Amino acid sequence: MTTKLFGEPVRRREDVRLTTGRGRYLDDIGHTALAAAFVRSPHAHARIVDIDVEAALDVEGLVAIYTYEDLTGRMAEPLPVLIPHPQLHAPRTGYPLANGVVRHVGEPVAMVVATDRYIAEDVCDRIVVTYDELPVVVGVDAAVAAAATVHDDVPDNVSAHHLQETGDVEAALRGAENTLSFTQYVERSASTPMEGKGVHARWDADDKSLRVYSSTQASTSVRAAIAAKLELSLDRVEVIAPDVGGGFGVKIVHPWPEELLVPMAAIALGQEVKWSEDRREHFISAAHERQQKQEITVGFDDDGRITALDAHIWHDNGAYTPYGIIIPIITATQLVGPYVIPVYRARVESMYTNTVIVTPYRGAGRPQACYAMERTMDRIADKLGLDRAEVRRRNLIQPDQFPYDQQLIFQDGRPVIYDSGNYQGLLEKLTALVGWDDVAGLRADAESRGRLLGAGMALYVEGTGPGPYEGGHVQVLGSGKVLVSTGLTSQGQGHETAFAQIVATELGVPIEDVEVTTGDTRRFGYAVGTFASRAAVMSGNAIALAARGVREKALRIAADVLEADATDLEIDEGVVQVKGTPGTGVPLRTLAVLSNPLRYAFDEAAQQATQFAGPGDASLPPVAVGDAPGLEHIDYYSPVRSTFASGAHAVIVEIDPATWEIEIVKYAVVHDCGTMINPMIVEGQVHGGVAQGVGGALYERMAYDADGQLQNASFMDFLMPYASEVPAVVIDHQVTKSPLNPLGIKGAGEAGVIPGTAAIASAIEDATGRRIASMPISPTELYDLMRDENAERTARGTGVLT
Amino acid sequence: MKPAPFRYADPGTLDEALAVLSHEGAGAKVLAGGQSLLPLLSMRLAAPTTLVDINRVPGLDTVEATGDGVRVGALVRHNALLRDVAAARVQPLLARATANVAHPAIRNRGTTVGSIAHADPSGEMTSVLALTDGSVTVATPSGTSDVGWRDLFVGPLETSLHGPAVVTSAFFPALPARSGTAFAEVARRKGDYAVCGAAVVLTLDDSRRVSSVRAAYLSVGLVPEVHDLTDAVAGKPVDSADWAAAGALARGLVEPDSDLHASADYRRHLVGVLTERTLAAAAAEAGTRR
Amino acid sequence: MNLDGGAVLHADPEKVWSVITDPAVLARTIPGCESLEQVGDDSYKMQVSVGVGAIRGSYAGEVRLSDKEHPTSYVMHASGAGAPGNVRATVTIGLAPTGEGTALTYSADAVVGGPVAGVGQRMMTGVAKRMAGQFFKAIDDELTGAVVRIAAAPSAEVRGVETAPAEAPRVFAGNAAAQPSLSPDVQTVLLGVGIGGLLTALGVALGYLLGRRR
Amino acid sequence: MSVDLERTVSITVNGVPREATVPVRRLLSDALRHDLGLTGTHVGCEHGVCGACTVLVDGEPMRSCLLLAVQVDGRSVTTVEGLARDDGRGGQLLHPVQEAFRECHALQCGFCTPGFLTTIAAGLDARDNSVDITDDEVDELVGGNLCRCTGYANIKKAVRHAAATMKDPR
Repeated sequence: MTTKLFGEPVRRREDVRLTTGRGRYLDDIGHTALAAAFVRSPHAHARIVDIDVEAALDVEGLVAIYTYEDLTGRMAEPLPVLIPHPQLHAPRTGYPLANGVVRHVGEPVAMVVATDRYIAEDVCDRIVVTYDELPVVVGVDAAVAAAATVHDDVPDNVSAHHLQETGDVEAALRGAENTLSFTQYVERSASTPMEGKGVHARWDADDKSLRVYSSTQASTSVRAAIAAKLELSLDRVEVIAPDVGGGFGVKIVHPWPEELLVPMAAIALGQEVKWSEDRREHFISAAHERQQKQEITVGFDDDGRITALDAHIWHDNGAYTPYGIIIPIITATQLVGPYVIPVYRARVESMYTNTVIVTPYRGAGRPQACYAMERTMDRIADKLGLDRAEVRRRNLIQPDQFPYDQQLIFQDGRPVIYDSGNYQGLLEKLTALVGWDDVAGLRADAESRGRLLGAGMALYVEGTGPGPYEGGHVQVLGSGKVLVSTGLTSQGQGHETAFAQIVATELGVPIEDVEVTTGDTRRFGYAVGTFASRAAVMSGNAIALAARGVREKALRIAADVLEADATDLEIDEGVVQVKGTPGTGVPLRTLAVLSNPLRYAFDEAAQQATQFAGPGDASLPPVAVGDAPGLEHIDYYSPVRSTFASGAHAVIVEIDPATWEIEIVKYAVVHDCGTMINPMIVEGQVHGGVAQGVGGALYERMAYDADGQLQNASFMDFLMPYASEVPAVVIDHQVTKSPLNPLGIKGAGEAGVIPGTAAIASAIEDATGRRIASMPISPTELYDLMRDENAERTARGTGVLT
Repeated sequence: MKPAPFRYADPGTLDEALAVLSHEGAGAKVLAGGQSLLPLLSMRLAAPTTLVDINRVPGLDTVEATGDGVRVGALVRHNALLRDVAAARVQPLLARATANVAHPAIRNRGTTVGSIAHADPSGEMTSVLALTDGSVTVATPSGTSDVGWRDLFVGPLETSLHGPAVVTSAFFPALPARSGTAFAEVARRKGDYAVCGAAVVLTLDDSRRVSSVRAAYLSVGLVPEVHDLTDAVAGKPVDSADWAAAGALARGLVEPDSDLHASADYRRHLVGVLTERTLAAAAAEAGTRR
Repeated sequence: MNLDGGAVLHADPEKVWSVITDPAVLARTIPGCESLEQVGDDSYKMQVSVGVGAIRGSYAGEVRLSDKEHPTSYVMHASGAGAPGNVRATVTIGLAPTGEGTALTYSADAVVGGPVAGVGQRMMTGVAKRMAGQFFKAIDDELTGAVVRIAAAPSAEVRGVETAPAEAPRVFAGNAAAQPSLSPDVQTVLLGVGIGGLLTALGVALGYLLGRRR
Repeated sequence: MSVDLERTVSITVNGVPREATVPVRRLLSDALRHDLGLTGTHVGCEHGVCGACTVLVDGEPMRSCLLLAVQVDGRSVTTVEGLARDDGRGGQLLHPVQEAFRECHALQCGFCTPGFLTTIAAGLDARDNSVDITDDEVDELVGGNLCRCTGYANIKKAVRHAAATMKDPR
């Protein structure tokens, strides 16, 4: 039993319950609750002519049916635009239930509440909705063409023109020794957590209070949204995120319509109501991400050094913009990566389409940004006949250039200033780890086996831990138990373990005594949420500060008791003692009792404490001015700006030139997230991210047809990888501490997914000699590409065909 | 995603099952493994009025392997057939194809005969039944009869069976002497239904020359397709036959459709590739079988 | 989804005309037709019960005709909705005399929505073509007298219809034939192509995609 | 021959005889979770692809979302809650694969975990653990379930770890 656990691969405390079936996920709550189900639009764009519920009314077990007509007050208003931005000139959001028009397949039209989900679905089947279909817009190209519009009052389908620029890019391009331009596409994927969304609401009519459980990434914000929309006082609403079966971004959006409608029904009906999203609902009504069209023009000298970069991007934001233009901003600001770009301009047109809304999915615009920048590097190398690693090396920001100001404005409204990093180190470790210099030999060996082999790499810089803040509360109880809470939520990242490691180390207590709670507004009311790789950076540091506050107070009280100077004291194994004299000290639990002048001898701790209780100074109040009873402390961490993690991936693929199946034979990752709280957990995050990167590059896509119908709305045709499709990953770490926060940490949650599409596209291009300009790519697409006489070939393009 | 209401019966005998099917009429559906039917019910794409669960009917769960071939009962799970050594000896294609059916947990419940009665041209076992020139035994209130595969498969998920009927077994003729087989498919993910698949039977004459080549393909048509490719390699010595020629012949015989996962051209191309590869494997085996 | 095809009917256009305007013929040849009624000028309502095996749905269909170039071509706007999904199709039909008889061509642009769209759409073209083919074969057999007056198929028996010839397993001849308000018009042929073919395609495609692992 | 809309079923769940009256359309996954209160079995897709709902029916892994509750009347079902065994001292002895998942960080959100645990436990219990487990065996044991968090690497590691501990139980 040690208390020095920071940085150790401590086994996860969550796993005890999660491996024995004792987790508590949303649908595990409230077996007696009524069940909600939704009638959702089968059309991508239509006017609702009539909703006929007649045939549904005699279904036994039906409790209530709600349509837009039943919404009152603020519930009848459009859903909020969470993150307004001056460049989001035409924000549009939907309603909790469709108000006259549906703009994507799956948009909720009616909510049914019944005694169980089976019956609720029976009722949905009997509700007849008559639609008058309208022209449909699918894909950025159709959106730009604007032959049809998603919103009548947005004739060009553009919700925002986002611009970031650091100088006169056109002049710089005119003056460049070399330039090249290209266009490429990325398709849609989605977070697709194994647990869908879900909401359970219980109204206490006597107490006039509402308790809501939601499978969310932002319980405090859901709480505020419910209070506002249902016009309740904030103190009457509590929201709890129970165990959450994965989020990856889709559960950060709030309020989802169901998060308002289910509590509304619970209040109206005076009964518990629960909605558990099923898989079909998740495909057609939860958020997607990634589709962009990118036009890149780059200027570079004869050595391959970039002199100017101009990126014009069209971003598909789906039918509504509740989450603003966060993804366009991130793509525009993260595109420059680890490189020196003397003059840069990014223009992102955020386009409306008649598809599910687009909000952050792990990586949030970064995979697309990395794809743009890294494929640019590949093309420069191809044009100049240089090694792709060498071209990158020549453009890297040098270690002595930090802090490095990219002169861009990040998602948090703060400047993009890289706080620290060692990109040379990354690249050196990566080329060694993957064996970059041995690729030629591997290629020859593969060709002798009748297979094509290629290698690719991609580097990234990831802004993590954006503010504005997170808070932490640490309290020592008379029992010796240490309660820790923070407002942001957990979806499997291991916060209970990582935060306990921080407190055990900071406070010098056994980790077994530490109990961590996240995402429960009853315990901590102020929080932002879990997204943008920010939990460890934000709550980790806040909790560390809170623990230090408790430590300081414990030492102060102990100093009195032990009649010693606080600076001579230490905490070891939960006991405060004079440095180097074990056995002479006072347990923290005793100090916890002493910290409260009101001390009934309810328990042993209190009885023990009395022996330490001095007479006190009768001339002073029992609780000193500025002090407070209890051995606890609340603190907040609020950074001036984000901290920038970095990494580099390399991949080697083998391709069967007969079936054009693509196999990843090696995947190497070098990762730098500053100080690691728990390397085991960090590696787990990398493994998971890489799997999603591979999925997004080779298997997953949301296949909408021109009519706005999602053609693969099931796990049969949306090809989330099984173990058989995910390669082994070799990982090396580099630790460049962040100077911005007390713990020196940077975010690690999203990194693994970012370079996958870029690196894999590069490797396939290297193996086939055909330009890969649209991702993801499947064997049939690769076959068609190889067959296409007009397909662009790379300089070393062999055009091998069998 | 919860099933619409239906009625349920689990008869204890075949006669009872047929009686219930007759009584319940056209809306009644036989439930065996249910690994295809249950998703259909939960997605509410199918809404039979009655499910007649034959899992309690005795005598339908045996695999009989004789010199003539392998008879597989209606309740034999994929995994049971996969593990049946005697069956694999008589007709090696059975295990080779079954190994490609979904994943183990599905194979523990799904049945071979059920997948055949389901008449899915992407199903491994429908193609094996076709390639081996097999048949099914069908019980109806008016008696029992055998139906050959050509008469059985009418279209995708469509058989010639109508009214109250239970497929009680499927019969796969034995692999002839001096013959070899192979099965291969290309799927997007391991365990997915194939983008394209091929099963072949190749037979040699006494002088180890190719005397017959037949192939069946998955996911290239609306019903299982069997093509005779003998002409491409007839009389050629097994060691020097040009399997690519057979692949080329096969490419010209199929008319696949495009879908989300493969273009028609790619499928046709794969027909050639898989034909060539499976024939090479089958030839190696044929060379070793007396 | 686009669906193009055609059929050669072995009779001159006049003969074709007379046969395909015979309600009894249409009743037995439109796949799954249960009822067909004229609800206005060039507009019809139709009930079809289609599908395969367990995957059978009853669909309510509507049809409107436009751009009539009597008797050589016109455009049908068909729509249908049932539990598995809904379909809307625009079908352009052409009739032309040939050496063999009459060449009928159709070109359909269909939008399929609802649950089926997410799991069945990619299969529908092939299946719909097949259903249309069945329909025209049935028509052509009528024209050439090839219809063998066999006993009704069980599926028809279930509906207590003994008189119906059954070309395909799911031609519920009696049901449609029993309908009094059939419009004696060539246009109803298109219902067979549009509603019958496309809606049947829905049902078939569903099972095809979902029916993989049993 | 009775044709019913509702039935009372008797199922031995994790060794305990249980009884429930359910509509015949009730999926086994829902019956376990909502009628019998065993929420360790999770529902991830309800069309048989993800495997989160996998339970053991008479010892064999099956998708509980692809079975009706009435179909397991009289059968024995093991869920993730039933993988641990009594240690004889009033405590619980976890199945080696449960221990291995913790040791190897083979889970993150934990939602898919029960399906992996039941499938792998059955597979390891059925094999001769005196011989080393092969990569093919590992791939087969983990190959039929979806996980969105871990990338599977540590799940495979856990299978090898569990097989090793079962080889020589200290």
